Amino acid sequence: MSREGLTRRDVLKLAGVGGAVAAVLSGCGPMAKYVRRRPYVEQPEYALPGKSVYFATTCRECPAGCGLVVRTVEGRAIKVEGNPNHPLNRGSTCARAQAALQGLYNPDRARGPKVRGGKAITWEEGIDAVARALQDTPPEGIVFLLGLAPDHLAELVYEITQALGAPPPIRFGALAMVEARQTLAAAAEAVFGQKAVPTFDIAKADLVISFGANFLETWLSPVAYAKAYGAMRQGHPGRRGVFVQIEPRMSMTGANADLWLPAKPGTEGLVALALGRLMAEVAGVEAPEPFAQVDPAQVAQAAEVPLEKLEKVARYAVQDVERVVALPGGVVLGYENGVEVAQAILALNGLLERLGKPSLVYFTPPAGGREPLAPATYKELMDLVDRMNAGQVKALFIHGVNPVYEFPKVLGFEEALLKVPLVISFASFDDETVPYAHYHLPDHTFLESWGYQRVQVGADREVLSGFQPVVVPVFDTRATADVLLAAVQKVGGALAEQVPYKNEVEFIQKQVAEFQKRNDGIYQAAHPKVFWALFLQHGGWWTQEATATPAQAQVPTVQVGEAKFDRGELHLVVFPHPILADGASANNPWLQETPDPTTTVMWNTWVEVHPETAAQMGLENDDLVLIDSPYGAIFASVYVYPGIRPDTIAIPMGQGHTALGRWAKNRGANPIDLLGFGVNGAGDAAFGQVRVTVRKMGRRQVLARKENTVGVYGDGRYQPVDKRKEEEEKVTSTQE
Amino acid sequence: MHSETPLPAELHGQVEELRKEHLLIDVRPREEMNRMVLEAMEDTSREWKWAMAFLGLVTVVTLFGAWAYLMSTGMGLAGIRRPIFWGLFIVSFVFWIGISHAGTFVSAILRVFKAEFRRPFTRAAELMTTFALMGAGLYPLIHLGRTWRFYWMVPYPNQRWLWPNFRSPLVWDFFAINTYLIGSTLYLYLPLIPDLAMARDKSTGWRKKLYTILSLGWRGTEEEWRHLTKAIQIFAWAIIPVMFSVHTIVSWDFAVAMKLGWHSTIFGPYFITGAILSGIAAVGSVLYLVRTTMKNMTYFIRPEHFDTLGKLLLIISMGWTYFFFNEFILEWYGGEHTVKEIIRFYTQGDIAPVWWLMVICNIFIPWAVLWNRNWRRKPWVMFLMGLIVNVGMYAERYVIVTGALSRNRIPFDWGWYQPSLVEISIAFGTFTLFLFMYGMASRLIPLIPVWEVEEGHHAHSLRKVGKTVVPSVADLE
Amino acid sequence: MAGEEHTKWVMVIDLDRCTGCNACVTACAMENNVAFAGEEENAYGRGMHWIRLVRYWEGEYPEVQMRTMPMMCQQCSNAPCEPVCPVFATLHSEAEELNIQVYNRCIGTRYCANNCPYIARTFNWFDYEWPEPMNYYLNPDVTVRRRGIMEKCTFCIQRIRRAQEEARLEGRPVRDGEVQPACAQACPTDAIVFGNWQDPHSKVRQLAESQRGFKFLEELGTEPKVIYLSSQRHEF
Amino acid sequence: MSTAPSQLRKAVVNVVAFAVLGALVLGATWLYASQRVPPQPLEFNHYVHVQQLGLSCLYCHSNAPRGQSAGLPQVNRCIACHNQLEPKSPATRALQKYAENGEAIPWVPVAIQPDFVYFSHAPHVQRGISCQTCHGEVGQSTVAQPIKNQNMGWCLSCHKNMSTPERFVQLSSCEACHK
Amino acid sequence: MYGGYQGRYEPKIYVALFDDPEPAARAVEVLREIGIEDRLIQIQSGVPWKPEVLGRPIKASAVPKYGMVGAGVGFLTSIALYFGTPALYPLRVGGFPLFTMPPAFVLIFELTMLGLIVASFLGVLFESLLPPVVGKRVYHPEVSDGAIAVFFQAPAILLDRVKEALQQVGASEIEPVEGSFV
Repeated sequence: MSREGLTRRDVLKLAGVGGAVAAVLSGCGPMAKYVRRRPYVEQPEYALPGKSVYFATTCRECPAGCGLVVRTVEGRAIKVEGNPNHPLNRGSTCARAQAALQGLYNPDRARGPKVRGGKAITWEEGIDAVARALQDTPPEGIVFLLGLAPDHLAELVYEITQALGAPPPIRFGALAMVEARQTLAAAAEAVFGQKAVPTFDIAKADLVISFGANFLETWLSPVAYAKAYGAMRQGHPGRRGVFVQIEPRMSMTGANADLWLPAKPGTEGLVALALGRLMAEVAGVEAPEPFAQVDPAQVAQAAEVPLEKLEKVARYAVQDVERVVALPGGVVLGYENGVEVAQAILALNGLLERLGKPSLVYFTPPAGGREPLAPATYKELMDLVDRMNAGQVKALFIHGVNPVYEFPKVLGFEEALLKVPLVISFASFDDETVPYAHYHLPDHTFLESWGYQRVQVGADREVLSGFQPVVVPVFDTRATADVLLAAVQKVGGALAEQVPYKNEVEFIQKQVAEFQKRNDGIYQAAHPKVFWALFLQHGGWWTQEATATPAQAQVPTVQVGEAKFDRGELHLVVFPHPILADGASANNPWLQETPDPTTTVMWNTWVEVHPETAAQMGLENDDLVLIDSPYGAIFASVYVYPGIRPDTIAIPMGQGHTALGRWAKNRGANPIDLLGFGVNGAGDAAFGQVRVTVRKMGRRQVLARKENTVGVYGDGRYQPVDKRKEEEEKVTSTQE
Repeated sequence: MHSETPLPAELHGQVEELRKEHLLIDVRPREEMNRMVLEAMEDTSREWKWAMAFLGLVTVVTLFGAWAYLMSTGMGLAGIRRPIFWGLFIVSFVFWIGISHAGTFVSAILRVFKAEFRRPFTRAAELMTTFALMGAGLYPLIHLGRTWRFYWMVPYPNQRWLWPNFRSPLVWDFFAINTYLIGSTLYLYLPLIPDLAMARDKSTGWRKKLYTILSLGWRGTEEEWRHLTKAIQIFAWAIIPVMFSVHTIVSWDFAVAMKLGWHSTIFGPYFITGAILSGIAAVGSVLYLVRTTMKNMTYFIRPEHFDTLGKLLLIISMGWTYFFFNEFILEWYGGEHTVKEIIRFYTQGDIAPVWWLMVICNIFIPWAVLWNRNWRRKPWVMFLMGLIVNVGMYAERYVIVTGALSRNRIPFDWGWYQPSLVEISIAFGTFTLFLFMYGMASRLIPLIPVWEVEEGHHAHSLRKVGKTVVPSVADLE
Repeated sequence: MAGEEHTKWVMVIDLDRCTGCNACVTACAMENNVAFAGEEENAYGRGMHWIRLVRYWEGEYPEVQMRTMPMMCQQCSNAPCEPVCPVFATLHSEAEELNIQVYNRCIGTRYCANNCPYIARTFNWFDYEWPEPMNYYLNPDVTVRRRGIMEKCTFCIQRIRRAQEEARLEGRPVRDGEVQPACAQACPTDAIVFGNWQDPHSKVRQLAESQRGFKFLEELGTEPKVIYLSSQRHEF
Repeated sequence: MSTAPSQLRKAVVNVVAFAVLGALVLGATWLYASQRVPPQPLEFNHYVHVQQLGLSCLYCHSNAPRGQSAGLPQVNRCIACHNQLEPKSPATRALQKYAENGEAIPWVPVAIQPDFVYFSHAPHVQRGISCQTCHGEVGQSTVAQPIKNQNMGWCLSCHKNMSTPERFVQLSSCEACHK
Repeated sequence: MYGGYQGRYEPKIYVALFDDPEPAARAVEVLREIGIEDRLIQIQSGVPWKPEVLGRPIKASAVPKYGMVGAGVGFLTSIALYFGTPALYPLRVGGFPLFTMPPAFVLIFELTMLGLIVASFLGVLFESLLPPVVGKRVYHPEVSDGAIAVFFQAPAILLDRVKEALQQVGASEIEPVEGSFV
């Protein structure tokens, strides 16, 4: 297909979308077996039977905000494609975006407004309930709990809460928890002087030193990073970027590294400092203060990393190549000293700058100069639970997040939820939180929605990524913004004056209109309607030129200190599933069926155990084990994983739903239940400090995998099971 | 007519000796043999009826019921999976094709070589050919994902402008099996006509009507005999290469594939030897059943027959071993990585029990037992040997079909195969179908070719015609 | 159409760029109406993936290294799957030089799958379900396969044909990069590139002539049309 | 003695009888399997609209030159004329009912493609192939009838006759219609 | 046709039964001496006695010719299918040439053999006029018990002479039978 052609040709077609989508659904196709053939009652001008219509929109499967182009035929969304002009993803998509259509057309979606217990109500009643809540509840008792997307809703809710005098909305999600965005921002403030999540320009890098950042999977803006990774490897003729990953469990990102160093959990900060010191030594300069405090040999021993490898990396970084970047992420931020660890790692960039290397870190300029609402920290969440328990929260609105599933059990959110007199959920699916809600007023899925996302990370320019509906709503759902605005109208008075929007689209158009004045965007238009049409046609607004500038890094004083760990036998790494991420889309069957990149496991939760550890514990593949942390316990099947430290096990997030639909329900386990209370200096969860014990259950639960169960280890040479066992025994006996 | 004259006492030992060398020297009159055969045929005892009802029911349930279930639900009911796309159905297919070689081998080859001892049991063996082939012919249909489209393999003019792909081994299979099925059925039927005429003359009621139709008005005129014997000669010569071609082509299904473990130049003779091995073994088992369950059969089917079959079995087993050794030693010696993996999988992997079962049943046990003449002459021993060798040959096909598929050039996609209940049920169902058809046939058609036996009686007598001496019956030209 | 007679579609997969993220797998499934089989069937080895990432572990901990290789139908010029099909359900398209699978002609002998050295073919073990309204997203350009037939990667032949049709209506040749299979389109690292080999200026042609290029199992003489660029590793 | 000729005659009669019987069975099966005229929700008369009123096919099936399917007329296109023309006839009343309810008329397609065949009107119509070439003289009949034997061979023979041998390579390639 | 007796006596078919081929052969000789031609004699037996043994004229069977013709038809059919259909509707597979010889041999062999086999079978039926479509033909059921039945067509006037002669060579009984020879 011609994507360039389409965007030009379909300008007018897209302009009239608002009114026209209503008739789109009654189309027909040649798939007689599946779809009834019917003529249009009123054929939209742009919709020809059998011809594709493409709509530009934005992905909301994660908060990154990649641009999409959705192919529709006769009112049905057929395929999600990347928006080739979008500065973030430039035409590419991840697996989650691809499977988004299965969320849109999911048979298990909420089909209409309900009250608790499942009784259907009309939207009028639902809006009345919201209006009453806004009117009758004391403002300080109103809490909005929102996910990380979409930004337009967060901003609208922010305006409403401001008008009401209520506390601002809390944005949270499990993915944000393991990304520890606030920690990163806090560390960035210390190093770069800007409190925001930095973007690491790995596309230009000759050497990337990543400490636990799974930037090719789910981290912050994975498609943008993957794009940059491809460019780093083979994008520059004659120059191939090299990549070093330091993490206890080989993630898919780590698996792509030239060098993977399984440092002992908790020592990553020290490794960074040691690396800095070695670099300084290679460069022949005196190591700045934080680096000087460590002895590389000692650190290497403590981290169980060969010193010689660190030296080689340092020498390569200083002597052989020009552009080097170090980035922290993932589990290394999840210790109580996470902020300090992140600072130590980021400080490497400062050191490299001192050694004359160019900075490869920049901050994405917020679209329209307005920072999106920052995600809440774990600490704030704990405060919220306290307030709920104390009965201070009178009305809780939940959108875009599934707290009963996503929050660690130990927080007690479920019990606290019972103490809130009015809970309104806007979830599109009947998720785990819905049974606790007094009203369930389902929102559209994003492919039926209006909105925008202010791209926060990954883009080198201001990007306001726009959503538009690509199909009419499949079910009797309603945009949450519309529901809130209708309720505001109903409440009337000062509130309605302060929040004067008729509907969601009007609110968005007002925000978008701010960009009409700008002359550095990719398009200009004099008339607001034309501008709006162009906005929809392009799938957002962004500047023509890259405006981000390299951030100057300092070398701050850091005391990394020691990471604290719970009691237990093995370190636990809880990582976002590379395909399912936090599991919000776990009911999309093709996400379940897409094999995990490293283990090729599908449809279930596995525990990665090092072969030696497994042998010691008498564990084999598919053995069911009980994983016990001080805060909870789950069952999962063993996957003997060659890329993990022997003292560590790892479990992916994303499964273990008890609701959400037929494909997600009662499948696997949710490792978030194992996490505890600890927080780091920035208030983010110290999820890395959990240690667990593993107990064999004596049963097998076979994991569905794409690989076969023989012959994939080593060079693929088959070994009969008993022979392998013999060798393992040999290994263990020599160790003893 | 040869009447039974009492022999002088001093000749008894001599006659006994003669019987050992030339079977059925203790001739009985044609009337008596007719009576004996008809008696055996018309013996529809209660036990037989129960057995047939049971076998029929079991067949309907386990074969046709399971097949209908498979067809309506999908091939997923079988145990096959990526990368083993062929399983028990193809195993059974090759197995039954192998069994079907017995009749032709015993009847046609022994006829061509004028081996006299064959006469009483040629028909029993030919029946096996036809029924085994029918069973085998079911499997290509069963194993199709869309059985109801099987006719696309038939070359017939159609509106689609499409014909079968004559370059596909499966089309060769289709033609070879059909040729063989038609040929062997006609080859069964032609010598049957005089016996059906005999049955027509000696039966009453519905049987008379049936045999009147089946015997096609046979009278035994000189013309009829001339054409019939000529045709039988042609058939005996023609069916042998067809038989060889059938199993060769079945082996080519594997040998032409770009699949290590299959792509072997020795597969043609290897498969044929294996087929004859299993076929002859099956003849032994079936003859034992015929001899013990039917009346008067001890006269026709004698320890000498089992003795000869035993010798054949031993020789063929050695031949098979020779090819087996060739197949493995050469591939192993060549040392290609994947081939080594396949052989390692055979001998040590999950399939190893089946592989060793094959070696034990096809080599060790026959060699150990069949050297002994006394064992060979015991019908029940040969019955057991027949079963054991057939178990071994089933295992051989299982190893070749599913074992080689389990290992390929991409270790990521290795796998192994477990037959599912539906597959086992269908495979079992063909055994009961075979027994059912055979049981029914044994009561519907004369199982002993009486005219051929009588012909054998006369075979060695020379007649003086005028001044010349000629053999009396056509066969000994 | 000038130049069209000489199209030879080729795919280049840069293994050094490929991260193994599996986006191509999902994209392919969504474009081509590939059925999802569920946990039990997948555990039994009956996933329907047209493209899969073949993954190997190399070395021992801590030097362990993961290698991935996207594997799909290699569209061999001398495809072993083709001659064994009794009914011409899989055959060579002379127009596109592709190995095509005609679903409605397939009778399900599965011989082609056995004969494929790349294990690229999948079989419809059952009739798979897309419960209403999930069937809405099914691509009307691609046949929904029923039970008992083979299927495999087609290089998104429907997209190739669509682009050709559009180009012909506009009276121009198909431009380089105009046709992209779903996997190449989705690939976040641009590891998969698709185009016409006959066009000397096409991106695939230039990439394929790289020294890193190789064809998988080339020694079998199948002449695959997928060219892999080998991955590299900097040794520390 | 001389019975052989009569035997042969009898044999010939037998063969002929068998052939005739077989042909009858096959013919009956074919007749049964072929398409038949489906009942339509409204009695639309093609003859009146096309022959008497002179409407072009594309007036109602307007999508044919641009899209895959020719499209069925929308209700409001019918209503546009029938508000004035014969507003009282029972068929028009039924039509108006559909229009008032905003429902689509559940026309039963007459020319159906199986699921696995991809046919697009646009390339055919744009090459100037008239509707009648494939659909016959629909305008001459009161009720649209399926064309018999519109099968693969029919497509191929037309492709062969209307193209050059080089082009036929593309037009006869399986993936042209089966994707 | 029947010499001097023609028109005066209607010839009838009689049967004489023998246990062994020797007397039967002598009977044939006797009949021939009496003047009954070979074509008016038919022998039915339970086993295929050689014509030499029975003193009957030796004829070659036409079945091999049928077989050859059938094989030829099969051969031509296979050639037409194998080379004709790809020439009419060329479809390429696996980089093979359109006409590959080795697979051709397979098809040619199988169809040739099929033609041979089927035609030989049909040849038996046609040549022996089986199954009968005309009225009653002469037959004696004791044939299936191994007896050799000599049928001969003789005018009644010769009957006594024939009977006497045949009883001399050992015929058990001589009786008229209904039906025709073929």
